[in-house]
Amino acid sequence: MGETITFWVLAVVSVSAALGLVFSRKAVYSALMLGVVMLSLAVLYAVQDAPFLAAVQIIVYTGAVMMLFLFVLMLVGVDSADSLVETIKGQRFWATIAGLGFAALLALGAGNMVFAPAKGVGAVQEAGGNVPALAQLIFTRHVFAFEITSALLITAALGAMVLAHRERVRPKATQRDLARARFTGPQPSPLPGPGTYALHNAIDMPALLPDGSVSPQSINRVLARHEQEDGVRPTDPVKAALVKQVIDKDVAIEEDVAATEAAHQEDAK
Amino acid sequence: MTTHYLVLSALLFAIGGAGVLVRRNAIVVFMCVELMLNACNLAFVTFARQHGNLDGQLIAFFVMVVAAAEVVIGLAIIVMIFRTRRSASVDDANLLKY
Amino acid sequence: MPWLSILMAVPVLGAVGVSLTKSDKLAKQLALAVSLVVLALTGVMAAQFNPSSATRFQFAEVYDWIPRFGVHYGVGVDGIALVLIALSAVLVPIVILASWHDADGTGAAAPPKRSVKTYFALLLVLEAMMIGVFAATDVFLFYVFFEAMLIPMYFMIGSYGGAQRSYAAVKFLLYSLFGGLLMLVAVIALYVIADKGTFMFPELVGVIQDPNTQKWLFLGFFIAFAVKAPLWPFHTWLPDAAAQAPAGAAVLLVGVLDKVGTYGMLRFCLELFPDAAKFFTPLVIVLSVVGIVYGAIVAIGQTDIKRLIAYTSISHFGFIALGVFAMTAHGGAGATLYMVNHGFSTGALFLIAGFLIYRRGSSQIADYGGVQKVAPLLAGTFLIAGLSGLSLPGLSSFVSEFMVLLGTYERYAVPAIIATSGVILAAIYILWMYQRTMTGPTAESVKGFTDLNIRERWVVAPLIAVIIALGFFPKPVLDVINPAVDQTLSNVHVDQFTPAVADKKGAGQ
Amino acid sequence: MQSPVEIVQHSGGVIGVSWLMIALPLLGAAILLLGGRRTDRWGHFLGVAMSLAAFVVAVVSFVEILGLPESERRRGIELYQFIPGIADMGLLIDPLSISFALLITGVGSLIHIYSVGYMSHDPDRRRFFAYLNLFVAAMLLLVLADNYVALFVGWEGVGLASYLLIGFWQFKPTAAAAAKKAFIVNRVGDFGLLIAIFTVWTTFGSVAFGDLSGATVSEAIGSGGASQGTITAIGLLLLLGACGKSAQLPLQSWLLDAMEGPTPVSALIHAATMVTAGVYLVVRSGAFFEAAPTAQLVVTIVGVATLLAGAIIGCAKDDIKKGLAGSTMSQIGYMMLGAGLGPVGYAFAIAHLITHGFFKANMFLGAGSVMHAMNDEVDMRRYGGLFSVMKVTAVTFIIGYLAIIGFPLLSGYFTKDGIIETAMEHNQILGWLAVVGAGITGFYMSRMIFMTFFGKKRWADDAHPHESPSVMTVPLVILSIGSIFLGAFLILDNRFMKFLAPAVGAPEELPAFHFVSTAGLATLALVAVGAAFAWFRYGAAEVPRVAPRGSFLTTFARRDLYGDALNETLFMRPGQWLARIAVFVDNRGIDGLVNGLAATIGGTSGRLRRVQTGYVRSYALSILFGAAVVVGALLYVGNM
Repeated sequence: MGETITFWVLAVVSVSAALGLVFSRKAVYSALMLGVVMLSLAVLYAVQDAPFLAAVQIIVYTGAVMMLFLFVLMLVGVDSADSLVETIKGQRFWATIAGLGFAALLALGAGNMVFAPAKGVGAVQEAGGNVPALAQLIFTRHVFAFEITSALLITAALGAMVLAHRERVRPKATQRDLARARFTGPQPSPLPGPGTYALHNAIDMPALLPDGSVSPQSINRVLARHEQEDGVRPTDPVKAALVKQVIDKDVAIEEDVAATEAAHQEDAK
Repeated sequence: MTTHYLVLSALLFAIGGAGVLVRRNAIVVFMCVELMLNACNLAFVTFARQHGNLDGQLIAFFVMVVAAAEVVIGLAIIVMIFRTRRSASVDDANLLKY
Repeated sequence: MPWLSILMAVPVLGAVGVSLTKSDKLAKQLALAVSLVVLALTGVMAAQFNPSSATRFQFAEVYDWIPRFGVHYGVGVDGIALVLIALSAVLVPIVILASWHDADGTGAAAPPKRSVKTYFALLLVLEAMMIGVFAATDVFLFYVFFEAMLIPMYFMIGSYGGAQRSYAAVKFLLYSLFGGLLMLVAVIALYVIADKGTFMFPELVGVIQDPNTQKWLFLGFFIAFAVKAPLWPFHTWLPDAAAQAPAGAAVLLVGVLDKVGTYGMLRFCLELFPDAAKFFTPLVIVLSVVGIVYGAIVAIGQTDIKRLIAYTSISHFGFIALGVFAMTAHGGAGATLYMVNHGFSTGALFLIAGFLIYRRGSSQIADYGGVQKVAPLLAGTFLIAGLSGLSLPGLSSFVSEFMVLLGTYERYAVPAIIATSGVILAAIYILWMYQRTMTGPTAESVKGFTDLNIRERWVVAPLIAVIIALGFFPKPVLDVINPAVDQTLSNVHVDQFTPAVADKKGAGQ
Repeated sequence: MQSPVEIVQHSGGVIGVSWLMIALPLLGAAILLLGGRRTDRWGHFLGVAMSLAAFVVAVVSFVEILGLPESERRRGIELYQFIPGIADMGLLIDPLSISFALLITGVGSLIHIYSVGYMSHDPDRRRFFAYLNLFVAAMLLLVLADNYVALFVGWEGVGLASYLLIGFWQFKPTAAAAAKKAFIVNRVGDFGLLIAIFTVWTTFGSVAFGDLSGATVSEAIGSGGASQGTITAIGLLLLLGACGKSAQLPLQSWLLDAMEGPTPVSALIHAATMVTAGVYLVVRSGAFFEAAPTAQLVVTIVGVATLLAGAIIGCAKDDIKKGLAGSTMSQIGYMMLGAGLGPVGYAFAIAHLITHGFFKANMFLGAGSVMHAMNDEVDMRRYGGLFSVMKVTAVTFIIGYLAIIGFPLLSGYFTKDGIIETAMEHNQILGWLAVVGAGITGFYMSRMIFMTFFGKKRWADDAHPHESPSVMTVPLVILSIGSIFLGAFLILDNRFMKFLAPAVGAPEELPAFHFVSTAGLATLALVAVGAAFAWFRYGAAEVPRVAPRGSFLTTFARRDLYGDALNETLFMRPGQWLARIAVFVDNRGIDGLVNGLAATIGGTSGRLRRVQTGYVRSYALSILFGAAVVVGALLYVGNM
């Protein structure tokens, strides 16, 4: 009975989370939804006499893999939301058909099967429980596959390093180079630090120049956009104008990029 | 009960599959793939219990390991592509065609 | 002594040697030396051949190759195969000598310089393949050689040919592959249906009895050979390939490679599927006769020397196929002899046309005129080769054409009569070409021509000598061919020809 | 009726080495062709020597034959196996072949000698002699062969030699075209000959003359092994071959063009020897013709038609060589007529052939001599009055002329009248037509004489005619002597008929020669009328230097009875169109089909290629569909 309740609750939760994963516009939400699904599954594993897997699921998936996902999301840019316009003709329609059909087929297949009452893994676990029993299998019958997975993991680690490694294409800048770049550049003086003349030292507070005006370079664009989306406007009209200017510039660039993108896709067709 | 688990697994798998098809953000696509793998794992675990041996659990374990490796490499590739193309959309990487 | 294996091994080793040489000149000399060694070996082997022996395939060697499927490395020759191997062995040194500058990038058309070593190595590899395909007594081995021959030829056309070489090479390859794949299917089906667990030809003769099965398998083999030969209407690859290939390669292509088609008809189509062969004989005879007349008429209309020669060959292949499917002793022997003679006479035509084109850089007939005045030897030898092509008595082709027509007439009078009209058309296409290129006032562009040099004379002389010798005294070759053809026909179970008068007498008694 | 005797295998003696007749000139040709420029200085002497040597062998063989009893005068000589099982290379020395051999080597040698002078200025004289030797060898093989296949080798060999010699001056497009035309038209005849050989082989199982006697043929008809139709077909096909070689209707068109060759060639090949090969073939195949009256009738009809056609053409030609060529056609028509008349006719035909060989060669060489003197001018309208400047040529020419028109007691008188009378006995219509032909001969030959040797000088300004050197005139004299006496020698006392009898058979009752007969008198009268008319037109009257337009009949004759036009419209033009259409069909039709198929496949795959969009999601979609199908199939199978 307990299992049934757990199942139904978690089934509803995991399916809705999976749907959320697919349908949420923002990648971060998707990631979180995936976390929910994984956690639900971990519980379902536990319910099904697989405590070890449940633990591994939480540790490896929810802990490590999800972290990686989030990390990369942050790296790639958390602020970009997917465009909802489908560019491949018929893709969405056929994807729906295929998805539904596939689900229906599998579900039908599974539903039509008549199972004897589950045997449960208790019998094979004997004394010592799930983990030693698994360990015994892993290190006896499947030891070769296990060793292979270790090799796989090492290879993957190496591969990730190689892939993510950025080759230095020009010599490392010396102090002399930096100095020259600075004095030949438009601004020899250091950039104003946030809050140099500020009343706050928070990151959302732009720096003031010695004359008291706001330095446009110090406006945090991400925060500014969030604030704007939330409807928060700086009270100072000068600062508001500056913020708007920065945001507009950003939007213009984004639109520009989107337009080029669309043009490319148009070309592709 | 087994049937229920299997149907749930099937649903999750199909949702994951549909997600792969409709989402363009590579990272989200990846997540959907992970979802499909997890759905499979659920089926494995269910069958392990049904048949009363641990092989299903074992294979689920291996799937996790492989998935972990895959995520590492996959994400590294995504990062690399993003670096060069400033985009994480799978549709942008369409040069290998015709 | 494993003669046939040695004959194949020597050119292959030679090809390796040639490709390792340092200088182009050395490569040419080595290739020539190797081909001469092969010729000498062939001569020694032929001298030991016993035409009247009871064993059909002599110098036989059989080793397991893929025991699981009963595939053997099985080689051996009867009279038919022997003369064709001899043909290849004679032609290759001549072709090598003739192709001396084909890859150099010299010549009036100023073709680009290409790898000389590769060209000569390919020639030698091709020689090994040609010997192998005629020597194979294992059907599967035959198939392997049949297809493998395409590779060196493909590169020789595709890399060393004329302006449209890649089109021609691809067309050649696709056509041949199309036929070859049909044959592969038939070979496998033959193995499965015969259920003998072997691909050895002598053990497969007469095994397939069911007429319907025979028909399908026959078609599989026949189409492959008809494309290869080429028979009308599978012929359109030949003019392109022959016109684009360098002259030497064209000689081997038309002179030897295509003979595999007619050889295969005689050896495999007839003997393995005698009933089907008889069933399809009317069809094949119609195709042959159409090919003879059609090839000749199209040849008359050509404006390009090499294409013209290629079309004459299509006409001649019609004769050969006609002789094969007449299924009379004279027809079969004539067809086999024709294969040899055609190799020499068309070879001579192509090579001399090649010399001509090398001097002027154009294969258009209209670009020549009056060559006889400035290069009488060139013109004279060209005329002799051409006359052999129109089967003038006293030159080798006549004997074979006569035998083919006679053999056909013994059984199928009307097709033979239509085919005989080919002799008129042959006179038109050869002599008209000769008239337009060699006679008349000397064209401006031809004035600077030099006559044949020493090397070219050495190329032409043996060919002309063989053509004339076989024209007056074909007996040595026919003595080798006849027993083999009789053996073949006895496996086909056809009635011997008897003259009408003797027939009546026999009936009267 | 006396039948030909059996062939006896021969060994020893000169007959045993009679193959030298063929081998020596062949060797000469080979040496001259292979030797190249090195042999330029003495090449012509070698050619003459070889021809003379062959003549000597022929004469000695002839004497040996005469020394044998009549029933053993057909000697067979085995040389070697040519095509095993079908034909051997063997020679048959019998009265028929030896007569030809004598004519060929004899007249041939004279012409060789003549050519030494005639071709002395030609840089390619050596090559000319090589070809002449080649011709002699081939022609001897033709007449000496003991079977049809070997005969065919010689038959084509003379065709080749004729081709080479007509086109000897290859740089002249007309010569090259004429050579090609001669060869191709001959090939049409060869087509018939080949099929005749095939039919003989399939019917009798042999192609050797010795196995194909009249007895064999009638026995075959009797036993049903060969139907009458088959024999007639053989006869007609042989006749087709003969028509090609002997320029008989309808394959006559090449002979006039063949006059492009050097004049000795016209004399040797296109008058004396090669063109008579058709007559030889018909006579040699007498066994078939005698068993097939229809074929015989066709032979006579062809003969008569050609003799008239040739005569008419001869009337209108201003080119002296073409006039002679028309006359050759006409005379061979007579021979063909004779050859269609059975054993009596054979003897007269061959006798006429031999005498014609002499007087026609004589006239051709005489014409050559005239041309030599007139800077190679051939138009008779530019001659006239040459009698006074070249007496030897003129006299010998006039002897030839008298012989051909059948002036009493000269050669032509005996042999031609023999044919006409035999024809008259057979068929009145044919006989009278032959008489008419003789009348026309009287006209056109007289015209030639008057225009060339008499009347006013109409020479070109730079012409300085002179008598030819003796190396050219001596052969003329010898030939003219033959033209005078040979006919009487052969015909009187039926000498030739008796000689030939072992080879071709003879009637029981030999015909006596009537010096006075209706046909003979009528012939003489008509010839006289023709000659008088010619005198009236060309001797007494002024000959214009430019040919007048002439009546319809003149144009008709000038255009060779529209033979070329007919060939052109019926065969050449349609043939060219056919070739063009065939090339088009080949390129667009067959090749187009293949290339079209390839293009269709290419196009389809080009379109299919578009499925590879590069979008990984599309691929994923298809993978999912595939997976769905697999799952569905599994479920379906599982439920079964």
